[in-house]
Amino acid sequence: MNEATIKTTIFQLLKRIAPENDPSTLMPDENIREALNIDSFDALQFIVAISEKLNVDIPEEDYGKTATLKSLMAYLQQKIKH
Amino acid sequence: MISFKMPSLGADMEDGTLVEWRKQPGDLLQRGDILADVDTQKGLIEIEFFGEGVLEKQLVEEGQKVPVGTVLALIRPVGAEAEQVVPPAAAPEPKKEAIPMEPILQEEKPASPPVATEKTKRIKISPLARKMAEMHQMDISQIKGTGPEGAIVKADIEKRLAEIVPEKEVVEKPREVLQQAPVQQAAIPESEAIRKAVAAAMSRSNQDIPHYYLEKRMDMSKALAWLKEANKERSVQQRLLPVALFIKAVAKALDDVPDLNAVWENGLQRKNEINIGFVVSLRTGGIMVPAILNADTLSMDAVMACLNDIIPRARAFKLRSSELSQSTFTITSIGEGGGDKVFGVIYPPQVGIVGFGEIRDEAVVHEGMIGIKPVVDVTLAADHRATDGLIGGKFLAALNKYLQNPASL
Amino acid sequence: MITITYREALKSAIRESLQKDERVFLMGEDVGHYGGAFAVSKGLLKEFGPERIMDVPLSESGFTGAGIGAALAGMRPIVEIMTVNFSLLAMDQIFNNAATLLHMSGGQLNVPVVIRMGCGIGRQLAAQHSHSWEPFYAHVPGIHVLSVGTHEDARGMLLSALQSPDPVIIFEYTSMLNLEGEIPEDAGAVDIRKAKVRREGKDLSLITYGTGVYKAMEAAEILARDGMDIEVVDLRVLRPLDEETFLASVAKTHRALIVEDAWKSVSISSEVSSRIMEKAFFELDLPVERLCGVEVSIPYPKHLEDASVPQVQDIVDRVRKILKP
Amino acid sequence: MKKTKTSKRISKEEGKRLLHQMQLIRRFEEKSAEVYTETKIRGFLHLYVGEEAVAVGVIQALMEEDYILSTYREHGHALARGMDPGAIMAEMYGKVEGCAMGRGGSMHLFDKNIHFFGGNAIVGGHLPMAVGMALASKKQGKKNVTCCFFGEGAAAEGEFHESMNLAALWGAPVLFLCENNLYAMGTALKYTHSEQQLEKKGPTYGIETATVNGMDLLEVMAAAQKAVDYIRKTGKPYFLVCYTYRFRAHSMFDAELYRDKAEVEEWKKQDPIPQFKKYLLEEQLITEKEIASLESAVEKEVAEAVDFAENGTWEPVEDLCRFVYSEKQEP
Repeated sequence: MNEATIKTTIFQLLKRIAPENDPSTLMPDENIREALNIDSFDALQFIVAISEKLNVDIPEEDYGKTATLKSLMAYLQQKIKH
Repeated sequence: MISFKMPSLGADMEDGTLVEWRKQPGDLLQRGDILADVDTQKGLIEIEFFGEGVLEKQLVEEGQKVPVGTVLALIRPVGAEAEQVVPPAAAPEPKKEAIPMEPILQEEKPASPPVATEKTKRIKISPLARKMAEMHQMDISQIKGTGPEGAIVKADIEKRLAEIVPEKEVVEKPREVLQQAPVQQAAIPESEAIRKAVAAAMSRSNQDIPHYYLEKRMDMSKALAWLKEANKERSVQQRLLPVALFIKAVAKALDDVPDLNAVWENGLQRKNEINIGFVVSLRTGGIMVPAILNADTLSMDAVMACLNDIIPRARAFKLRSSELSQSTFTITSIGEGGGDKVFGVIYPPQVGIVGFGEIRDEAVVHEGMIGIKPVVDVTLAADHRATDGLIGGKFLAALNKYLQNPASL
Repeated sequence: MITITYREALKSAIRESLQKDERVFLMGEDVGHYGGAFAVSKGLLKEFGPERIMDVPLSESGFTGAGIGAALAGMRPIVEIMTVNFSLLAMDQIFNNAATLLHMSGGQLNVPVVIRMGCGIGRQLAAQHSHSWEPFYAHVPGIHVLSVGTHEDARGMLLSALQSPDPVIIFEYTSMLNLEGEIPEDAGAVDIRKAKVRREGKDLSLITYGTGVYKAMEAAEILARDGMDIEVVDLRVLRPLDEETFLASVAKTHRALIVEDAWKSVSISSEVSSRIMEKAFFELDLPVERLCGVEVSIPYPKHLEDASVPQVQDIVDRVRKILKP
Repeated sequence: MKKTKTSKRISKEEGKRLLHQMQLIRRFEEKSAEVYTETKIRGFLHLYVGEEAVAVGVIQALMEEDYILSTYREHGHALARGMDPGAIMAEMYGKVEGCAMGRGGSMHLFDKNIHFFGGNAIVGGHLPMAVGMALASKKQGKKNVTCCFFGEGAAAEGEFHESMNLAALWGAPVLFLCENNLYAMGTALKYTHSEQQLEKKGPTYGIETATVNGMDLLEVMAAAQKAVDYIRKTGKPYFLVCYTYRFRAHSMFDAELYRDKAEVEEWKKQDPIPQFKKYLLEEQLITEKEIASLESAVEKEVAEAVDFAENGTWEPVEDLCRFVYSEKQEP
């Protein structure tokens, strides 16, 4: 799975949660939840969706690594490789 | 043998009186011969024969009035032998054949007059308001109308709904409108309707309910540690959020202090079930407050499952009205980045609302030492008509007890 | 956008039609040498000649029937009946011939005639020259009945009507002839099947046509200052009535006020109200109300004439009464 | 039948054809009356018996591209124009196979293909249309004539006068063909017209006018030919008044209180069909045997028309609202 596909998937899922925002305007280092106004419940839903869609396990202690687009991408790419 | 009948000379001719026979039995008849004179509404008309033959027998006497279609005479076609004449039965033939182009629209039989069943005084209510009331199973006799002639209108239903439970009407109405309207069209945006409903309920709450407020900072270190452990065992789909803990803890605390699990309607009325209304804020603005029924009896996982079910549905406006109408107490949780404390406004006719601020690390004094601990500021807003600060304090103490002992939940 | 009077818009449509299609010709009383009773066709005789701008004698039944006959035989006549008041003399032709021939002939004969009529109230012309006969015409299947309530429609309705294979009656409002309005530079044919929401709102639907449209728009402006959000529906097509548009509006606002100059009894508003009852009853939060012509022959004195048909202030007052009793 | 100066010599073939047409109209109408009394035909039924020479005589002078508009007593015109008797009978039965799909009935026969534009049942209502159709021909540079049949009753309508004026004013090629059968429904000419010589009305509009004995086929033919020739040559309208008589009642339900039987009998002596037969026999243009075979052929044709109608189909009620507006948008 390449970077572009992962990114597209992330954007699709973010769009579902925060339909009024355009995730493609996110800066790489921006905090996703702050930028898109996502609460803890939706954040969990997002993690659930990501893990289901990309078939990766994201333990609770790794939630911190999913905060920005850049870190999330890196985290997922590394996860998928393994 | 040819049956010569009383002819139909128009749809408005029903019968005719045979005034005079112009031909007698045995007479040879030719096409166009006048057989008889018949009196009609329009006057005397000569009745013509369109065939050829011999008049065998006259069946109707002069002066007799007969319907159209009645056989007047029998005529033997040219060439046929004379035969014994058997006159047809006296009854005239049917007036006319069934013609398919006869009335397409059949006259409806008058319906029997409606039987008066309602003995009670008729309640005037607009069709829209009636539809809304039926949808929400509301008793319209309890609603005061403010429309023309005291009729109940949409605004009255909305006001009443806000009294029972906020936003109730917005849940199903937009879909109803789409289904019933003759064409697809934009209904009132849900968010706008919700805004109105929230406004109505909150205004009324602030006007009618004398609130008192209590606040208590609670240590979350044990609760979070417990959650962390619990989530390790759980798949990502089943993980718990702190709010599930709060809900469960509040439900248990209400069980301990039942005066807050109540409504104020002509006095305090305790509720048997503990149904926690949970404030879900909508991205487009406004809030929805679906209920988690019998939260005190649910496991933590069940509470979380319930949240996973109702929050997305609330945000998609797909709640059932029953889910909005049954809560007995309300929780609002401001979540991360929202604020340290939140002071709720009570949803009438409930008598209390508890607010959880953001969980954050604070310096706290513990056994004479200053340490950093995760804490949450919890507030209670309660109806002073129903309870006093003493009851409120008991509730917060009970809540804290449960949060410090999460395993007991 | 360009600014144009209602009269100029009508005229430009006639001119364009004559230019585009050689089957088109204009016939009517005083359309040629006089320049049109209301100067709508002024100058066209010089431009197109007497074959295409035909002055006709005062014989409404005769020349309207001739227009119908010419349409039957392949022409695209625009028949101008100077005012709707005289159209009563041509009703036999319109109702018994134009409206029935297609049906009576089992679909064989088309009558693509366009009949324009000046109409409306408000110029102190008294009882015989102030009729609102839209309801008469709208009663009859087989004809299209259009009401020109805006500049956009003054420009576009005729062009569309000439494309119709069936007879079209167009009501033009003489009191609006000098009104200026804005239309796009490339304004042309318009949809003559649908009503149009001229202003969006959510508190009440003002349903109207003809001169009622600008009056309703003005009223809505005034009411907006008081926080009342009024939707204005221009019916435009009085036959076949486009009910979808106004039913959708009522489903949105839950309240309706129908405004027209015609007498209230057996009118367009009767029909619209009835359709709302039949098809949007459960959307109603208040009874449908109507503001129509007072049931009297239209009098000559200005103050009485004004009082006999709905004015902007009447609409404003009625809406206030409905929304803020 | 007298041979007049204007009547031309006709051929055997033409003689037979004309007799056949008149005989067909006569028998078709009698049959219609018969099936009417059996309720197969309903509504109003106006029969043309007695007036056959007018329809046949006038229409034989017209060309294919000419337009014809007629009244509610139009079966004769439709048959003379060549409309299929079966399609007419089926129309009167109200069947889909009718010339107007059964939507019109007896009073509204239409066939665009033979330029037969009704079947118009409002007295005088079709005259302005006829003027308009002729006006269109003029504008289009066509040379065709619009022939408009109407009764003397229509001449009292305003639309008659408006149409005469407009046609003269515009120079529209219309043949105003008045069938003066002396009764507007049940009211005699003398009670309806201040000037009973209707032919005097034409010249006041500057319209070329003539009268003719409508019971005499050859005279009608000659007069009609003269009229049509004039119109084609000048492009102007023409007013031809045919004096004729209907032998049967106005419509089926009519006690004929308004006229004497003796008067009817008197007119029957001028019955155009026996007159024309006599003429053909005298001129040796036909034999008795040929007449008999012609009559039996007509008999068969009429019977076939009835069969055709009987076997026709009813339009499904679901189609009720067809033809209110065009199904295709472009005409």
